[in-house]
Amino acid sequence: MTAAPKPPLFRRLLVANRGEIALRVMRTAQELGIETVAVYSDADRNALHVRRATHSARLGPPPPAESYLRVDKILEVAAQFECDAVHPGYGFLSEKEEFAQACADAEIALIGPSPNAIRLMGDKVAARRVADEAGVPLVPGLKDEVKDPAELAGKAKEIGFPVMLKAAAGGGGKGIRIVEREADLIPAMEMARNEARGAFGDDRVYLEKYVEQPRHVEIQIMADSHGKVVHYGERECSVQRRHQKLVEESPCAVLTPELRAEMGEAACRLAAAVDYRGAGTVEFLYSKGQFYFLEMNTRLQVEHPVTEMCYGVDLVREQIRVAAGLEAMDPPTPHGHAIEVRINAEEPDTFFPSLGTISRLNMPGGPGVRIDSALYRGLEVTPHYDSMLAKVVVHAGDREQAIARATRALRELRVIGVSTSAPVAIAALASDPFRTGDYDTSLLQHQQRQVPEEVLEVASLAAAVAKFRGAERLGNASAAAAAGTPLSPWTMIDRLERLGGRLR
Amino acid sequence: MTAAPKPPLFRRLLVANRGEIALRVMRTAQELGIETVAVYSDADRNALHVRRATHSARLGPPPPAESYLRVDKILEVAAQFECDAVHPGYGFLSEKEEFAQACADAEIALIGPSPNAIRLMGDKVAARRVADEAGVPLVPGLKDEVKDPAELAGKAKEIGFPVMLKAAAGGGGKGIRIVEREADLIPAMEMARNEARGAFGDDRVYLEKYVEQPRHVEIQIMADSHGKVVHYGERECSVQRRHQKLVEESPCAVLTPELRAEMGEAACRLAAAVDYRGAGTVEFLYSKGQFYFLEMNTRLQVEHPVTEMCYGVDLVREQIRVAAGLEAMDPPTPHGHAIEVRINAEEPDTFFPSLGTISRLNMPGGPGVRIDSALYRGLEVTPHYDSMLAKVVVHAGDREQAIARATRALRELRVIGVSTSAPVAIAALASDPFRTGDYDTSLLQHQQRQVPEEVLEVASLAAAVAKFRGAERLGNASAAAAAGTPLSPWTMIDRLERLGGRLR
Amino acid sequence: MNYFTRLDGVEREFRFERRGGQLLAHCGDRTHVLELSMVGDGTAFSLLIDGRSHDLVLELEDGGSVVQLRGERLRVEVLDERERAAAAVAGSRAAGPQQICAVMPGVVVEVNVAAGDQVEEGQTVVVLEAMKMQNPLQAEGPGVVSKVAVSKGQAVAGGEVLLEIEAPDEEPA
Amino acid sequence: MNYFTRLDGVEREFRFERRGGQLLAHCGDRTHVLELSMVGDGTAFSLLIDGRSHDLVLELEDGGSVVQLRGERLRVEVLDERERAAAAVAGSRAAGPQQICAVMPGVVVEVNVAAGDQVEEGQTVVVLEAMKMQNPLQAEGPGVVSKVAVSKGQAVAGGEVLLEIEAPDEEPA
Repeated sequence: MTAAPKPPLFRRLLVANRGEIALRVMRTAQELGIETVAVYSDADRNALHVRRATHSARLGPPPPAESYLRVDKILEVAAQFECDAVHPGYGFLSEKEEFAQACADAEIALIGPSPNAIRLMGDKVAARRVADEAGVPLVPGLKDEVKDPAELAGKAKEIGFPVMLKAAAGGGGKGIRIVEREADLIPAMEMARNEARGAFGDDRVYLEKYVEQPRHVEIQIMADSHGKVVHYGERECSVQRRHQKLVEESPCAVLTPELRAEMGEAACRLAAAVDYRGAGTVEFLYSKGQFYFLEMNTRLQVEHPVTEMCYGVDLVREQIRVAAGLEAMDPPTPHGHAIEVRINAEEPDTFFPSLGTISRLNMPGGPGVRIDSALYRGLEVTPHYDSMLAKVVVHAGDREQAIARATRALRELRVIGVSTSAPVAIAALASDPFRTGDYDTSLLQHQQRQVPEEVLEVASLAAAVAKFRGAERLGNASAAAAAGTPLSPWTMIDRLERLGGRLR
Repeated sequence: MTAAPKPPLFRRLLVANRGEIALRVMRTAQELGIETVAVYSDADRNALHVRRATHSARLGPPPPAESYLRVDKILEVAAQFECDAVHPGYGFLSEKEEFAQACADAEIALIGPSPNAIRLMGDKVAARRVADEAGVPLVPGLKDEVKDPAELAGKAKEIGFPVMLKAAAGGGGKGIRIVEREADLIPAMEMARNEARGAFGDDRVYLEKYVEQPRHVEIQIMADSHGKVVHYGERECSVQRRHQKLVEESPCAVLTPELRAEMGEAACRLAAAVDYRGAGTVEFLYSKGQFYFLEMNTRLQVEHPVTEMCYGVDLVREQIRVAAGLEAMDPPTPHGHAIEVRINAEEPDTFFPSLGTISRLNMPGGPGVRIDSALYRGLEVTPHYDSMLAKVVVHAGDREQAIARATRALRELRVIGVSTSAPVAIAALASDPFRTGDYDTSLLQHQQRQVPEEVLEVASLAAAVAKFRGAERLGNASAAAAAGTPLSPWTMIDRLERLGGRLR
Repeated sequence: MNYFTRLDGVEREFRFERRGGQLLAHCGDRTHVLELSMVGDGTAFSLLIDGRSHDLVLELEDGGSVVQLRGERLRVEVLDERERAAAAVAGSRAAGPQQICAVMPGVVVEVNVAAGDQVEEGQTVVVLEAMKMQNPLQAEGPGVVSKVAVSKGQAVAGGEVLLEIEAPDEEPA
Repeated sequence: MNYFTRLDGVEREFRFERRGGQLLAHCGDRTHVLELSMVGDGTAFSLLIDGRSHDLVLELEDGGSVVQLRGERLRVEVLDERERAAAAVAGSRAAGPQQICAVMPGVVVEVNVAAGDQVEEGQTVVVLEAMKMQNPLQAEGPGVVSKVAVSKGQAVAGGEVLLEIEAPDEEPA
């Protein structure tokens, strides 16, 4: 520490988030010599982001509305610890104009865009208008919200079924419904409004054409405060279940260099149109050589690591640099292929959330594997927050090697205590459409996941031999156990194995 | 699995090693679709390499001579499981000519060089002769072993003290002694001979000039069976304690492009001179713009991941490819900076091995961090094998960022149950010589490691408050505890905390 | 003593035997050499079957185990000979009504049926909001709603029975 | 009740107090607000000191704790007031001879001294081979070898006393 280090870009950064993304941000801050302040709800007192931060402060009870969404409390903590910057992560307050404004009012640097850019891009109706003006192609649809059922039905017929209903305030796949037939339109609209009101406190929903065999392809951009906007190519995020991304990759297997350049330029034009600053992602639907603007996410994406691995950059570092007024770096030449797999606590067949306490954990490692995880032994997975617990990201020389590496890494993963989405991802990576690159957002709907016969046989044998060993041990030990309450074979096996270790 | 995959390069690979390197090799084999066979001693029945392999077979009791060095048993297992290839890892049989010959006789492909190349480079006296003939500069010293004490003393005086004594069969820093004064020469020689006999079964020791302020810089080469030899630049491995590497980096902070090219060409010339095939490392002493041949390691090095991260390649994949007769890939352009830190089970101040059972584990993660580890909760660290348990490897855009990242990663590391070398590495990375790049192999000898004052204060406070909480709980609980044997406060705190979790 | 396992509707029969220091498993006409070793605290095991390596976690439950293996989590019923015979005697058709349960704690945002309603297989009967998602719960087979235990807006615990559906007495034509 | 800790030769004194739902620590003229939470199975803790976050592992031992914190592993002696008073009374100079112990299981490959030999501080007295390395064990201070408990080639257990060195009665001039 005696070699005079450069003064850090900020003195102390409050990370207004939880889980893997809070850790992710803190890691870069630490590398930049910036102190970190974690905030936590009572459910997260022992979370890694709390334990790894320089300072930590409680916000309130577990529900987000009483903790991670409390702008007042967060700014109070920022003031108490004399923070000069705040990173919002993704979700929670990251795309709330009010929060950006409150930070500005408190003279704390928000690692993100201006309140105005957040407002424009956060309202999907306004965003489409801006995009249209900037010459970014749109999916045919309505630019304004339509509330009247009869008018809505008429417009939907005009555009042609299937159509989509999207919450104006939604994002990340949340608040989207597809309607196949006219008869389903009005009930679906009501359900979408209810969901939107519950999730975002804003029930506006708009209508657009449902593009068939669509791929979800997005462009990562970075803008500085001097008007420079650069892009880091694309990410393909078409492997989705329940409209939530599960596997992402970069580059997209079917994009030509010409289309990549065209999409990148369109994304940069949109960012420039709203005086954007910081990291942002412009999401497109891609179908048969055409691309359509979907939305712009005015924050870091969950899947940003695939871009980081291909370009060899640290996007959070870039976010912090441009927030401090430095010039955005010119993206280096990307190389190889990266794949991210989200590890969600959910039942692999129903996609229902899976709750429990993590009792055992083994994360993948080795060449080309990056782990971004909030998991620790003893973690209780509660229903309060998102079910995504970790991301396994791999990088390799080409797409085929990256698929093999991702599969290998997922096979090494052990998360015991909850079910995870890992088997679904393994099956998706092994599927013909994914391997050939010829897939779209419906990949997982068509996927018939089958547990391999060998796994079923081995599981059966293992369960049977455990019972046999229990009975055997009980027999051998019956004299010793003598008096007292009778032990179940399972208790016995457990106790005896603790002493022995090896069974033969 | 339905998209027709290419047939794998080999059908089934036996990995004749243990620990992190066995896992490392298996990972690449799995990615290449090659089945793996693990071998294990009784001490390793539950090791990760055994659990992660496709097949596993017992070799014998824990001592290496009865397990991992048993050529006969290993080839028996290879035959039993119909293996068509063997990977020796590093250490154990990896540089044994007999093993390479036995594999050749059994018509099993050894992922490594020919018996002849192993023999020539494994004998340090012969290796110096070959290097000299290939025009690779040598450290002034004796080309032949000298046993007669009087003659040895005479030669040492001729070369000038300090001199080094090196075991002919040694490697990886093992079997080296520095002698500062003539008086110490003969006793040191005897100790070196004893050690060499014990460790390698070969007591030949030779003498050379001890280069002052030397840096250990090595060149990674890869040669195919068609006579093509390529090199992957250098690794700097000067951070050593007890002549064992602790921290390695690439590129070397002080090497000019001209010197790098010169050293790379020298290394390739040497490889060509012995018809080398596979991965190899040519170690040089570097001092003040001069480099001298030290030795050639005819196997994968522990520190190969720093090269992999800079070049974006998988060297084990390349080893397997050239062993299968394919052409060696042309190395891509390297980018950024990589640092590896070895995590050894040892006392940080004395460097003595630390034995115990791993009770808690938290590995670093996030951007640019790669973990190669044999650690798992429940692992017993025994005195039978090398104390290196894991490697933390980082990659970043430049050297300064890589140092910050390595430091950050090491701070995230938790290995509970044994002491580790991590605090020594953290101090080394923070030291002025390392930060400026102006260091040599004596770095750790001069390092005065100091536990930060804050850590001492917090540890004291934590220990005191734990005792206070125990007494407090005991007081509160004394009525409930009533009869029975008295509980110590520590037992009480433990029991009660299990129920409560949170203490306030 | 033979052991019977049931998994994914498939029954398997095993017999174990110790011979010459080895543990053998017989299954049909196949015989396997087993080597089972516990890792750590007693739920993780390394199982070698004829040298084939399997890394698994085995949690014991009433009547069987939950086995975790290669990313899969499988509930395996295990009965020994005696237990199976006893089960066969007791085993009448004790199949009760189909129960729609809350898969996790949440809030009921919709109840689409009332007692007495006819439902089809796959029909959404309740929508439960949890973890920011609306989860539609569907009837697993046709029948008549016999009981509705919750109403819209009600918070429910994980595993709570929300409604019950009686299967039709006869198979519909 | 005050608590006294000793670490690296430095003694510190702490007093703890509960006030208004908070746990306070007094150390000299400083007062800190503490928040201590156990993680998992009872040896890992998250300790906030005035909001400063510390992630630590605390293993209890006779007379103190081993604390692991930021990669360091520190043995902290802790006595409360009463224990300290009792220790002061009992505390004569019970300093026995210097013991050279095997830091791990291994084989003695050299014994360089015999009973009665004078040794200097830092002098290598025994060489122990373990984990493929020769580990020279040195005298921690000057003295006279009073006992040699092992001989060359002998296998020893971890912690075993290999030899003892009596400190000189008076300080040499």
